[in-house]
Amino acid sequence: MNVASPTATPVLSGRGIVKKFPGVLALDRVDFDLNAGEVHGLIGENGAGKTTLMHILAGALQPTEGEILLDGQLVHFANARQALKQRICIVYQELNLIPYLSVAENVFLGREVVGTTGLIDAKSQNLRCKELLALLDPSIDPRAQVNTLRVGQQQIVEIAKALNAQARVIFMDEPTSAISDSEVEVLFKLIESLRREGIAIVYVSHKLDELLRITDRITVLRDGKYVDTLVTGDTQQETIVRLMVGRDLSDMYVQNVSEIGEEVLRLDSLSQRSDIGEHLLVEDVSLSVAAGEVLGIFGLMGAGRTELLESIFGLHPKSTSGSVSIHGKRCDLRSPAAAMGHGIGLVPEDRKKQGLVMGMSVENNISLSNIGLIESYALLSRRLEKQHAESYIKQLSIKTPSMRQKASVLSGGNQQKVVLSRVLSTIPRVLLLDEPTRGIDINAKREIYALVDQLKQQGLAIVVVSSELPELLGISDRIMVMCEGRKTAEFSREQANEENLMQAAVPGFQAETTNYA
Amino acid sequence: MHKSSKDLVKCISRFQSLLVLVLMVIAISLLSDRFLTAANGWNIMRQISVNVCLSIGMTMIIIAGGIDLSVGSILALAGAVTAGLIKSPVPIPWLGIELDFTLAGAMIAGIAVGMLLGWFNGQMITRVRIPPFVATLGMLSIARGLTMLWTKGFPITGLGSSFAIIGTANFLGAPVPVWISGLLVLLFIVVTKKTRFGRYIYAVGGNEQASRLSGLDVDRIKLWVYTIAGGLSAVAGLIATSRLDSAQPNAGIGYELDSIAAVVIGGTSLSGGQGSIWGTVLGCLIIGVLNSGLVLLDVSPFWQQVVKGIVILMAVAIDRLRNRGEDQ
Amino acid sequence: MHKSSKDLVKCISRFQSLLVLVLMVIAISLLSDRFLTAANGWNIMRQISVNVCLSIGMTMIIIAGGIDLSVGSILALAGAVTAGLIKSPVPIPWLGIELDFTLAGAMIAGIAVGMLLGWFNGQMITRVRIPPFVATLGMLSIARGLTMLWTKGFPITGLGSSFAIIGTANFLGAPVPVWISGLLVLLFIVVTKKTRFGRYIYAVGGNEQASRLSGLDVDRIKLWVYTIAGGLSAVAGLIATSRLDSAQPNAGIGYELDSIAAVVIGGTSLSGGQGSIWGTVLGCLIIGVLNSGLVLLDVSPFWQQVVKGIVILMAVAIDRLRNRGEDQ
Amino acid sequence: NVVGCSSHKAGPDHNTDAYANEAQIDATGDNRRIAVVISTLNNPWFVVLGESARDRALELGYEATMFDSQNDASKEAAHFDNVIAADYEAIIFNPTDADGSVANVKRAKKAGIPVFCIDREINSTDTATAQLLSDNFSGCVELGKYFVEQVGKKGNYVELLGLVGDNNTWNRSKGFHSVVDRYEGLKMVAQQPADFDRNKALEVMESMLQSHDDISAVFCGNDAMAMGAYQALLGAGKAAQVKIFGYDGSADVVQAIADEKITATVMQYPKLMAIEAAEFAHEYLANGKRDFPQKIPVNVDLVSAENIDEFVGFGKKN
Ligand SMILES: Nc1ncnc2c1ncn2[C@@H]1O[C@H](COP(=O)(O)OP(=O)(O)OP(=O)(O)O)[C@@H](O)[C@H]1O
Ligand SMILES: Nc1ncnc2c1ncn2[C@@H]1O[C@H](COP(=O)(O)OP(=O)(O)OP(=O)(O)O)[C@@H](O)[C@H]1O
Ligand SMILES: O[C@@H]1[C@H](O)[C@H](O)CO[C@H]1O
Ligand SMILES: [Mg+2]
Ligand SMILES: [Mg+2]
Repeated sequence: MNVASPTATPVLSGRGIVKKFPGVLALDRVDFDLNAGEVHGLIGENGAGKTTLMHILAGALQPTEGEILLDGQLVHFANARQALKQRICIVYQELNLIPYLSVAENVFLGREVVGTTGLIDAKSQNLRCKELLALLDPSIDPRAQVNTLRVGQQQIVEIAKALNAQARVIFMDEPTSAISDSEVEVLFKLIESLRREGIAIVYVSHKLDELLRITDRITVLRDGKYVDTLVTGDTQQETIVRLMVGRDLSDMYVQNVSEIGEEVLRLDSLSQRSDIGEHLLVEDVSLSVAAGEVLGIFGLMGAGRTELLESIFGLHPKSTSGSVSIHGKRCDLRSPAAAMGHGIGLVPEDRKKQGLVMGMSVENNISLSNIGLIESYALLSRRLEKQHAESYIKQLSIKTPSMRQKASVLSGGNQQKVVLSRVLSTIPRVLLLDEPTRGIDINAKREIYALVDQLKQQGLAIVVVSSELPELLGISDRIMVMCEGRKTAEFSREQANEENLMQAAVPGFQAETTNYA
Repeated sequence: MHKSSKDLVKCISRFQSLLVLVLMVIAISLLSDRFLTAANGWNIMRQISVNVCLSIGMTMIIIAGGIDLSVGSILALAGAVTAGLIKSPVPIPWLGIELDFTLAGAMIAGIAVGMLLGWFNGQMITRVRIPPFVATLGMLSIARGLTMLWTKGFPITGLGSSFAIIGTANFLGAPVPVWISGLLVLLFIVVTKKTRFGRYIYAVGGNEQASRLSGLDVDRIKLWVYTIAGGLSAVAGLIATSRLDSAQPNAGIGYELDSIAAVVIGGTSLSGGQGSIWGTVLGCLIIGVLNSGLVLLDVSPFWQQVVKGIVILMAVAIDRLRNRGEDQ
Repeated sequence: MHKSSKDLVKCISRFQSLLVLVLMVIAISLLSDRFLTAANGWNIMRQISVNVCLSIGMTMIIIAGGIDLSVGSILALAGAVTAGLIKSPVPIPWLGIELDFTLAGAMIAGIAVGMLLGWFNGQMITRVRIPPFVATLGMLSIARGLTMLWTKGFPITGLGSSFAIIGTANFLGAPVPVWISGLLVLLFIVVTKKTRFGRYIYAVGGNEQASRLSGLDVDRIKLWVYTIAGGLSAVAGLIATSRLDSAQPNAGIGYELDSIAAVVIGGTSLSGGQGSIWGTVLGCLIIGVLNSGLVLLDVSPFWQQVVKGIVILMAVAIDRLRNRGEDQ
Repeated sequence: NVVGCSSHKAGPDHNTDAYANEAQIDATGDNRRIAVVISTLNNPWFVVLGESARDRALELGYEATMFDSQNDASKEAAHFDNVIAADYEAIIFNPTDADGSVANVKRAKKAGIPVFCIDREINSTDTATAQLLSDNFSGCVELGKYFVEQVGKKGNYVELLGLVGDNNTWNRSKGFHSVVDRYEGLKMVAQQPADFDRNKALEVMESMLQSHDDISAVFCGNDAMAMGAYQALLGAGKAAQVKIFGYDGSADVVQAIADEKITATVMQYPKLMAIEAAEFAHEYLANGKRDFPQKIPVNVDLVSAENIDEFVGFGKKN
């Protein structure tokens, strides 16, 4: 790794950056230096202020105090446009594409190729876009409408957009949270070549291994404060974690052996048709989960895991076939309400869109799924609702200024706990968790793992979908692998390892192992 | 400290419409000594009672993330149906009988028609997935046409003194329409704030998908909201008809905009998930006081329209400027 | 295979409104032999020209994620201003002069007034952050009041034969209003589909936040869209005024709903980011053919309203049923 | 003028309670107010009507306010409530609807406020203090005769009706048909409402011309619609063949008759009607007059090329 010389002027730096949101001090006098040709990691717990810092340095937000220097010169960005003019780009954490425009139209948005007539030259845009995508993912058609692409592909389009802007500073906010491992490899290669061209890159991720692999330096933020900047080469994973959390962490995964009870959930050749095409998103999946057991489901992006959980939860009654049984009794799951009635709970993949009513208070969210608990004489009782919310806030140690606070102001990890509370309040016998730790920090992850273990002890049957292998290996009793909608393998905790799981997840594997599943 | 300042902002925001209202009342009272009298107070409240009924339903629909352009047409049809049934029995030729409605029967039938049309709106929106704006725009036209067909374009008048009670009588010192709208307001404040159904309305408007995944039957909730709103429009239609002792085929034209204005002035956001009936009542009062004040102050009818537009803009502008920080 | 089947769906969807239109034309022609004549064709096109002008602007506003309820009032004010300036010079007392407008000057002034009001809409929406529905609702009332004030409630009539050309003359065999609206359609198809500005309108409506972060000046784009739409409403006002040889103070009442209906029937989504002017033209034609057909078939005016409502619902329902899978 | 006081108390037609009476005595002081409630100001006819009434009341020393009901009986009801609450002494009233407005007038009567209806009638013979109405029926009988004279005893024609809920609409139509229907050769091929509105008339007429290209005349329930019909005929190149008949005597139709664009109209005298209503109110309030005839027909005149020189908009040249 070529560590940039400390004497050179940084391309971009922030001095004493303060950002206040109503009621939150998101950044507290943070200094940050970015050198040309370096990949600079930025890490910190949820809500540490990483995204906010990037937004300020890229003009998308204005700091409350502090100054920004570009090539040592004081600058002021009133909006993202002005930063873009200085070729400072962000690949945003929340996807920021125009759904109904084509890939090329998105990539060229704001910098359209205009012919002599003053009209947009779509042909040459498509051509140039194709060239750009050839580096990243040649399977993406420049003319395809963006909302027809998979999330991972959309992420790639965002990256292509930054490249097309000929940025000299690129901020990447958790760019790998939605893309597959092979796409990650492509991205890393790309980052490497960008660095060689002298482009400065800020890379935000919760994935420590990634940071250690590709960054030159790593800056740690905690609670909106600057903690330290480390040179990656000499740094241990534990050091970073300690700096982030402010103390040493005990074991990541708690796993007590629990009594495996009798079968609770059983699927018999469950399939789900796509609404659009005729193909199957889930094909002939059978499985069984027992009380006190955690079944992990692994697969690459788009393997059909989310669809599987959603089918079980009664979200696609018209396109689902096969059967779901609880305690050996076949259930007709026409709707989430029916599924909940049979003791199934789902913590969905996207907590902002599917998990929470963001504009509602924490307490209202917690009681939403089982509102009968807080009714007395057909009216909602403030007192019962408060008690109900308090018990979960305590049990899951949810950090919120007040239970009447809107859910939207909580950090990702705490939002996830609110979703969990809502689902747990229905007293499920089967708990389906879809990427329960996506985008949340290491400490919150630990707490969630501990909770999963605790629930397992209580005799719940738990299904966890995750794209993170270490996580799955850490918490599952059994792991099933899916690929292209089919179940391709199943391993006991002892058999499972990263290699055989990955093998089973890659298309082409199932031919040899159909007997296995 | 941080917290208490936030609470203050919240508190002001809750009472902001009230503030606007009080300021208006003070200003007009200073300019006209005929304004601040008990008689005029009842008068204003009686005048807004129709809009209050419409706007209770509109508020719930908007909180649930929808909109309803058909309230005025439903008002007209329900009024006409009730009036028609009061006046003359309905022959059912193939059974060889005539249905002769009692007063109560006619009124229930009118409300039922309102609910039916609201239900139809709901079906279009939840089943066929037509956006609420369009579905209720279609209904605006259909219900108006049905009113015309039912009345053949002529008002139905002479509905009798019992029916006139609803719109014109007093009870315990207050006009009956004020009782009706007031009780409905109380009822639906409780419904929206204290019942499961009310909570669900907020949830559905706040995040439909999350509500579905939380086990709510989103479509059924919406269907009920539109159905209830249809019923409330019908009640408004009964009041309007009774006050005039006549069901006018062109009653309620343009009322949807008045109603939406009241809801919005009352602080309910058109994007759903937020708002309150109480705010809407203040919105209706602001509009009512303005109308009455402009007349008492002898403002020319032409200027009145200009002033009304400006007040709508200002009422919402204050709200937006105050919230500016939050949503950017 | 996947792709080609998708393309097919897309293709049908593009031509679906056209299909509806063709079916309607065939059906009406079978029922009335007076329908499918050149004269009636021009007649329908002349009748829809006002709505086409309004709806071009409305389409762009809706694509950009907004809505405009004030088009009808702006139409009236612009028409009245032009008519007033044609008829009599404007005295400027403190300068001791009179401004006497030429015909062209009066027309430019009318269009400028329309653009000014549109610009004001845009300012309210982008600066004060009043939701478009409310901002333009306020303007609906304000502009109507201004029209009343300007005309003192009287139509301004007798505008001369040169001005009558716009609304009533023929040029190369086609009525002038058809030329005007047709050329505007072509112009704005190019603007929306082929220029940066047009692209940005789609972007802003598709995802405002993303557009802002991509460096677009979202507020300026919206401001322009509303300003242009104001100008187009004014053009519609000139045509309407010229056709009647009279600026009516109550012109354009309720036109906002006709215009929105045309846009929606033409396949533009009210949630923004999608749609086309071409679709809107088809929407206008569908409404125009329907109106004309219902009269030719001698359908009672009461039934006409019912049928119109049903057609709005059906046109959009087909669209929704087809798309059902996509948005759930 | 203080004489009025005593006669108020003696007034036969009010079983007045003390409260209302007191208010009236009060109001005969220097703060005497008359309300002018007009169905809509969207048509110059009504603006002339309302302004004439208001101006005359002002001349007679009253405070006068004009209210616009925007063609909505409920808005009208609200105006009545305000007027009653604000202790106006008299109402000059142009109703939105013959039936729908009755209840409003009843409320005013109950509050002891006299109501004088102008131009449009309410369907009640004992509620308003007096109703001053153009003699629509006989005006249209005259018009019908002239129609037959001009069009001949054979031919097709169409009719544009006003607002279907308005008595004037039907009185005019009936008067017209009472004459024209006697000639079997004259066939009405279409009859559509255009709401007394110029733009609506333009559109309806354009559509009618598509299905009926062989008409020789059009009868319109008012002049705004006649002008709209004229524009439609002009657009279709038929303005010269088709004879247009209107009703009102508005300025532009008077001009159009002089220019031979329109064949005839019936002059009603809105100014006279309004002024007389204001004077009635004054008689009532100041001089204690109570015995007004319930319906007072206001004379109307046929206006055609033959006598056009005598007329200006809404009245006679003087
Ligand atoms: N628009 C906003 N309004 C109010 N508070 C905000 C806003 N944006 C961020 N915050 C708060 O500022 C703090 C920093 O948030 P930020 O998104 O920068 O954290 P982060 O480090 O990127 O977290 P994550 O790892 O979850 O992405 C958090 O407490 C967050 O709740
Ligand atoms: N809205 C959509 N439009 C088109 N295709 C979709 C959509 N949602 C999912 N798919 C496709 O359905 C298949 C299964 O997706 P699903 O989300 O179940 O996979 P997954 O294994 O959960 O992956 P992820 O990690 O992305 O959640 C994939 O091919 C995906 O591309
Ligand atoms: O008498 C008047 C006029 O004819 C007017 O043009 C329309 O309304 C009627 O009541
Ligand atoms: Mg972040
Ligand atoms: Mg998934």
